[in-house]
Amino acid sequence: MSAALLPGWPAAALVPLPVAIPLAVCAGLLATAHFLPKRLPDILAAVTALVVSGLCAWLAVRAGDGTVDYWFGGWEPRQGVALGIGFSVDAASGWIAAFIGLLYALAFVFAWGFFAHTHGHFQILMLLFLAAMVGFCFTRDLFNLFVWFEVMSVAAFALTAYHLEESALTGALNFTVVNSLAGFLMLGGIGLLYARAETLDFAGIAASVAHSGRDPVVAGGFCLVAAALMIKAAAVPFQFWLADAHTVAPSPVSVIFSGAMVSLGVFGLAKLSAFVFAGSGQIRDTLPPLMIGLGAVGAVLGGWMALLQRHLKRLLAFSTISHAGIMLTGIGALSAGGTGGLLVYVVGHGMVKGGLFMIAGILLATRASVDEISLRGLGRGIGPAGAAMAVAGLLLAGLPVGLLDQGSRLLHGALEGAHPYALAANLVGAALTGAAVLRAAGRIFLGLGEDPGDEAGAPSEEEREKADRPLWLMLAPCCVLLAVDVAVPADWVRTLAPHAVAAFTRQTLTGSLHEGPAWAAWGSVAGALVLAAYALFRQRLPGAVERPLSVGQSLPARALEGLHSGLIGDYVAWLAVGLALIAGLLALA
Amino acid sequence: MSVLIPLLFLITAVSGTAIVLIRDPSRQIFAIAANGIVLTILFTALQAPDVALSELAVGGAAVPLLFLVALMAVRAGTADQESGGDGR
Amino acid sequence: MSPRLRLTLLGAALAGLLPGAVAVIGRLPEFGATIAAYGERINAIVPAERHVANMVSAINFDLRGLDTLGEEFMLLAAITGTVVLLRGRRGEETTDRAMRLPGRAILPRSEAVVLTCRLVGPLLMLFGLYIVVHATVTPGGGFQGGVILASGTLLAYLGEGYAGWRDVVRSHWLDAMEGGGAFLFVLCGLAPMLTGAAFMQNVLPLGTFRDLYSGGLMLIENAGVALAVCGGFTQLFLEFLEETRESAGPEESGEDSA
Amino acid sequence: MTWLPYAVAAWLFAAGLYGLASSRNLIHLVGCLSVCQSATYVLLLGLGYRWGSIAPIFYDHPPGTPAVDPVMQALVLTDIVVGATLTALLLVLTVQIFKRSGTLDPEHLRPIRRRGAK
Repeated sequence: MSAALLPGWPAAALVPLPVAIPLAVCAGLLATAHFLPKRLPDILAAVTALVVSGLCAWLAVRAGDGTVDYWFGGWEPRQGVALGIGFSVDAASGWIAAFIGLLYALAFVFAWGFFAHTHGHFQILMLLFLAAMVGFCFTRDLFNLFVWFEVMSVAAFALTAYHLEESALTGALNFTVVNSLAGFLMLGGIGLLYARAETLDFAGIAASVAHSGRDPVVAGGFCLVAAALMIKAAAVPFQFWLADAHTVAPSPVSVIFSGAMVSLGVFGLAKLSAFVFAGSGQIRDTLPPLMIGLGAVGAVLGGWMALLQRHLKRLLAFSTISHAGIMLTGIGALSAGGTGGLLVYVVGHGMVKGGLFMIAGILLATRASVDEISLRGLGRGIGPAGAAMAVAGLLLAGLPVGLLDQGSRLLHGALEGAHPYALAANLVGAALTGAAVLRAAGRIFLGLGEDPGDEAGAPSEEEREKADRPLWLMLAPCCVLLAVDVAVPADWVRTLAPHAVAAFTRQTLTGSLHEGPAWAAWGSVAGALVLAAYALFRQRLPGAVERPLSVGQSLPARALEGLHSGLIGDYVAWLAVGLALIAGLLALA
Repeated sequence: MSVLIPLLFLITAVSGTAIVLIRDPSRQIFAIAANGIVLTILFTALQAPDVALSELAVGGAAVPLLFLVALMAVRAGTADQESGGDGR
Repeated sequence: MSPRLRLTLLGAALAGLLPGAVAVIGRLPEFGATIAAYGERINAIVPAERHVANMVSAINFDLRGLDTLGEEFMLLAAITGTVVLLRGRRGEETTDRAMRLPGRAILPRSEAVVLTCRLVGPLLMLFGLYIVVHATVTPGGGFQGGVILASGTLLAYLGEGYAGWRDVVRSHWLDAMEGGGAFLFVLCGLAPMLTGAAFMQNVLPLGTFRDLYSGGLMLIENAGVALAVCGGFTQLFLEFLEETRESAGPEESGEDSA
Repeated sequence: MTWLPYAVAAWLFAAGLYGLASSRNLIHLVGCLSVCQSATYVLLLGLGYRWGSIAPIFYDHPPGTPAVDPVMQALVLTDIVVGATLTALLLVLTVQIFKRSGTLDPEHLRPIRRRGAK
């Protein structure tokens, strides 16, 4: 649409703006915030995010079947060798960046006035976070990717601890230590790849990787970089930090964390494995067992853990682990359908999960709690939020409408033949997380489920956020997210996806992408409904049926909860285990 | 040079290990500052004067200072607690 | 997990990684034998194209200027975060009382300390300034110089005492300095776009090789970085030192920080 | 000798991980994280060095003299900034954690507690 309005403009000239504008606004805010009126940072931040979103969407349209390339400082490649840093915008990266911009704009609206007396510091950190994410999506330089990765992390660390409770601080500390290690691993991997490829440009590295055959240095570089991105993407066994950080962060920040940051880890991994490392046979052989194995385990484990929670934000955090696992299986499928499904899924999941965290924030603000059991029946006065939560729960479970469903159908199609177990794990994960959300919605807004099951023993903590915003102002962005997820025309996505995937992976591709069976979606929705109904109406079942079920559920539950100990030392040990796992699979491939 | 550089690498390994092994934070600060200086010398020997200068400013001065202040803040808190001050 | 189990797990994982590490190290280019083509190319072409002697500065401010922009804002994020996290509870008000540890004698600052600081402080700042302006010809640049300048202001703290320092250094001026420096840097990226050039393209006259005024746009970017880093690090030191003060009144509760 | 810098880098990273896993004091833990980071400095600068080359500053030597890799140095410069920012943020978190909970022992801290366990 905007392409028609501005036909003559060279698209390439605007590539740096989605990164530069938020940076300029946040530097300006910092310099002058002391003197600005109170509401201005809010307005400025929301408008900036919208402008970024619009620019990215326009770039995505202009990228079309190819890419829009841009070389910073005018350092064009000479004799095919890159000298400076380049951005390369393909349709998929552009649309994902546009979605991220929209998510930020809505998060700013949601947080309206919430952080008013902090001299715009909240907005400054969020805008930096936004700029880093857009840079991360667009860059075609490995070290530049690392820089944006780190800016993203540093902004996220500070935002997590914003509440300054003991729990928030400890969660932020675990998050910081684990993600700093991710940064160091990534830098180490960059060093190894640079030693072999002698360049930092994606295309240059890809060419060198394709020539080098079975080379331990390339494999080592991949191992370190992949581990770093999998830490960000909260893949098992690197997932521990996520539950801590997302639980304690302020809800507008959790919207961004779950909606965009985690999925960007998967996005980065997909880009690198499809573009940079595609030429290495060893890595191609490693990806299916690694990504499908860890992704499937993550999908089920995260879903199960979600079902065991009573702290609403922690429940949603575990469901994000589950959905990140589902996305990872898309990388492991090694097909255009898998990649396409994953990219659509990133956007759909971000919208639904962002909406859900907003509902948690609404409960925090209006009912001063996020504890599912103590909130039982208290949601009756805010029915629209309950309806939104139920819709979001059904969408998470796989209700066949909207972007999220289109993403899952593509993923199912890619997994159907060769990896039936991964398909099953995806369905189970979706059903479990959907069931957890539906159970919470039923309990909070309908007052059902007076006899809580295992979730009663789960950790929880009292928390509240300021109740200074009208309900509609908080509910509107949530509804916009869900509405966009449902309303994006399916045919448009269906025709766009094959071209976008071809440009994303820099490969040529013909035909449309294969979609999975229709029964799959209904199966996971039915599973979610049954599970949620069991959790809410368990006391009505005869004891002979109910008792063995709940015992069988409790034992693994306690063990899983014990694993997520919250101790930083444990997380570091698991990180080393995960690294060894990747290295082992690479050695065997 | 061909003896100096390997030697410096080994000293770096030792001074880094020392940071891990010295478990008392008030003594660890000295190990951190020493490691900063050792890295500075190593970087100079590796023909990286720019990096050496930043490491000297950051690793040899700014970072140990931040550690020192953090330690002082914690000590002040401990003293508060012992004297029944506002610490919890 | 018990600490012993955890260390066993870690040990097993590291032992599993060992053969991989050995294989990688065995196949890495021999130490000191050769350098990458990218670096070699930059050494070959940049002195002539950008008239600067210091290749590292040329990479930081020209070829890979975007990385430095990101790095600058990473610093800004960290310092903003530090301010948010430290101020959350104590608010923005400042106390001019020095911290007192019960049982520790209060020593007046000795004449020698004051004198040394008054002498060394300005010298250090002069040195920092030297490092900043010589970015394109000798080692150093905005970042290193900025940190040294910030240390110079810290010496004023040692020499003049807390109250005197707080008088000189105002927090929102530092914010303005930090934000302004970063803004200048972004502007150096955006301004060339108005002339039709690329983001951060070096459109200014390049000056003469080995001269103080060489590198064109790099000099302005360098000044921006120096300003931002100096403001940022001074802010960082200030907020940290504030932590060692005794709070003036009863502390407000953490709830208000949201 | 040819492998020494890389082995030192791997050793430093492993030592840092051991410190992180076994630390009983958060300030000590932050120090251990900086050891992990110094591993990356050593690796990158080790990869960028060449015997008999000058620093990549053509002030005293004319352009064209063999010099070491400036790219790695620029990367390490960024890395040092990352290190400083992380250290500052972590120390702030540590100080605040101590103020809230009165302990610096990571074994006694939980991001979220079981009901009634406090």
